[in-house]
Amino acid sequence: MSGFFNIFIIPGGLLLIFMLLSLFRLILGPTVPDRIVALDTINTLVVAGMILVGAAYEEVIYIDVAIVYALLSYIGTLYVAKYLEGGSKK
Amino acid sequence: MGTLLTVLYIFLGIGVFFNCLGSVGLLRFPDVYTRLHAATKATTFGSIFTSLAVIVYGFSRWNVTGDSKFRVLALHTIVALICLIITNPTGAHAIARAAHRSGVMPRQAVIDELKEAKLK
Amino acid sequence: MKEMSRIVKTVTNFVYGFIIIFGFYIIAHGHLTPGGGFQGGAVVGSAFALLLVSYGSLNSQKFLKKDILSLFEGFGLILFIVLGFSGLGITFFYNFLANSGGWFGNAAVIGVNPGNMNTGGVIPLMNIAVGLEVLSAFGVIVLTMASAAEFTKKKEKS
Amino acid sequence: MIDFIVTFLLSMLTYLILTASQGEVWGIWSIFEIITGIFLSLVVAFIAKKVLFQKRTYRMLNPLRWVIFLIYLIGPFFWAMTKANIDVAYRVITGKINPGIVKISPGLKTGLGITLLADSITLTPGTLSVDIDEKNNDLYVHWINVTTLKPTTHHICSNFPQWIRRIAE
Amino acid sequence: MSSFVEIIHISTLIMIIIASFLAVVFKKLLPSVIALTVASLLLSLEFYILHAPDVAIAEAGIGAGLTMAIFIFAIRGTR
Amino acid sequence: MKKIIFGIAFLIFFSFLIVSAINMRTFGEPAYSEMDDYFIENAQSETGANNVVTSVVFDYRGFDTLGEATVLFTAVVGVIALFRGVKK
Amino acid sequence: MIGNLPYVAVVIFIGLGIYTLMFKKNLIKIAIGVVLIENGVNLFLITLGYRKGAIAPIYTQAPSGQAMVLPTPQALTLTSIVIGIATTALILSVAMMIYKHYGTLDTDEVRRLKG
Repeated sequence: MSGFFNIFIIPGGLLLIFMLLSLFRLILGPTVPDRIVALDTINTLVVAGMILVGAAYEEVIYIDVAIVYALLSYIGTLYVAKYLEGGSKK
Repeated sequence: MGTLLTVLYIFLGIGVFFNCLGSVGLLRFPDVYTRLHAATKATTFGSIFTSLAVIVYGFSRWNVTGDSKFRVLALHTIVALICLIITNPTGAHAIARAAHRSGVMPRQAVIDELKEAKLK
Repeated sequence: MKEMSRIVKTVTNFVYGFIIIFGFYIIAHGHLTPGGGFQGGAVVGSAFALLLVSYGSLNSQKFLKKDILSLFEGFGLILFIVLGFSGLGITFFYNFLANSGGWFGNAAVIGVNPGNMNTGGVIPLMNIAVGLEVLSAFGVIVLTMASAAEFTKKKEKS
Repeated sequence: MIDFIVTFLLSMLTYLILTASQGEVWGIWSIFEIITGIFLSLVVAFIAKKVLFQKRTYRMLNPLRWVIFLIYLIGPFFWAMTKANIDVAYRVITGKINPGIVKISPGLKTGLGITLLADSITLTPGTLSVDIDEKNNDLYVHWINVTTLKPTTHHICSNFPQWIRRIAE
Repeated sequence: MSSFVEIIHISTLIMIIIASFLAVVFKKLLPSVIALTVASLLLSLEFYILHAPDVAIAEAGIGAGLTMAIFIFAIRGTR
Repeated sequence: MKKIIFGIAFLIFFSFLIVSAINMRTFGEPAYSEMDDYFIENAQSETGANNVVTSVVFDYRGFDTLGEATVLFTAVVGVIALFRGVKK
Repeated sequence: MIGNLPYVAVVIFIGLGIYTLMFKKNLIKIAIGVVLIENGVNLFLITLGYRKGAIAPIYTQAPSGQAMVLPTPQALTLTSIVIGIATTALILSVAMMIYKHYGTLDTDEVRRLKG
């Protein structure tokens, strides 16, 4: 752990608190699209936090997990959007 | 070392500030579309700046120490950032379109041309 | 399932190849970086799911053939068992290629090091076999359940 | 044939960026790594060429377009994004909104152009692309602060369609 | 500075518990599945912090894409 | 009536689980495990792989992976056989 | 400060899953309960192997000179996750076929219709 550990881990912790704020929208949200917006926001914040934590531990190989997460969280959003589109058609 | 620390503090401060605005706006705004404005724009911009801090850190440490692992850190962070920028606005578009088709109308709307086009 | 809007389809065309090359990178570097057959197979299977959701189950028949995928699944399992039997001169699942000097046979540097692709013995080959099996298994599951969902819903309407 | 070669080169470039470490070739890659990369990229090119080149248009192979794209990304796009975020910050803190959905017709024809325009609109001031008319490529845009009821293209996205016409058409 | 890491552990665990509680409590099926996906993705973050990147990649890939896809197919087929 | 009996049984089971969880070892200090230390020490020289988890999965405990692959294959065959009649 | 909170979280996971299995009637809800129990077991295995102040068991470009977390529970968890997705797919397929035959997903209703 070098002297840069604190510089990167404290913003990571702050991002976690913002995630907790977004989770309230998941609890409150009156309709389903509100909840998907909360899911999308949590995904973006988790990717940013993963990059920061990986830089704090100086573990290069951890960044691969962030790439996988950024690519695949988009697929779940598309599936729910597709289901909602089809729901009103009939 | 002093300039590197200053740059890191500035970038991380901007990134954390805009991420905070995104999640606060998600709680404050009245309907889906305005929440999407806050969530997509602010969190994407904030994530760009926190990742830029890591990229600057990696390249400058590689310049100083010559260890190849810091270069790998910077390159992989660039790839993750590109993925984030490509996929995030497209997801927002898909959510907005699905919300309008499933019958969630914008609240306090002045004009809604899409609804009029559907009725025709 | 109908297809999604044009913007999503255009982004899918670019992201699809990228996800597949990234999954193959995870499979092939399983003995150096976090990853391996299971994880890379799951990533490539998710790429098939992305193609299915953005083009619809009718249009994606042009790009994905279910029969070929199920063929590759059996092929992956058989390749894995054959690699296990190959070390039978000593024990089952013996790593007969490690430290032998040939393909995948260099000795690894002891301690923390940047890593060399040409090590690991039989482990990269087993990674490829298991990755082949897992990716085709997930592709077959997603395709089968998509067509079955169409059918049961139609039955309910009539 | 040209689609196969282009897909192969793109996936090879991605693989080389991902595996840059130490080795014999220029001190960055090792030889065995490059052989593995060529083999895997052949497989990917065989799978993904049908998806990437459906319309068989090779307009984006001109390198000048990529240079203009980079200039656009760093210059006007990033500046507009900064303005957008300050605007969003103002609206989050004060809570003043005046929303509405309006229609614009930018006059772009290709799928890539309309995709770039929609993503740019989503990330820039006060606007969010909601739906697209598949026939004549009109965009329906959610605007957070409606000033005129009959907006022109210049109100929504200042001069993005000119840039994108230079890039993608 | 290990106390800060402990704070990160605690808040991640609390978020996972809230999300999985929502997955049980919701009456409709679709919000329940969304809450389950959030729980699965945050579990991947917890694995990442516990120094298990292999498991984190597997959980992210399977929890994000495939579990959501399979549940959506099932809900669509039984509507 | 059935619901009340089930609820009481569930509460008893849950309280046992909570008590056992509180009396576990302290978090972050695992028991001394000779096998894991052997794997960490010798995996690089014996199998030539840098990733210890992969060498455990595919070399030291290959039988587990064989069983897992067989279970996955069987599940896929089950899904296909279940939906065979409803194809068209 | 953290104490045994991860083990308590594991117990809450498993308790929620068993509650869903016992008291909910919908078949897809039951599948959600099974997924929750799987998540709890995975978290338990990883938590058993965690060692404070250690790094991941990978030698590639790691910071040198530190202890490593135990590798065997991670390998077992890796196997468990893939088996979990296979069983979930099978459960949901059976639920879809039950819906096609009986026209409902409620377990009591299915038992009554079967007679």
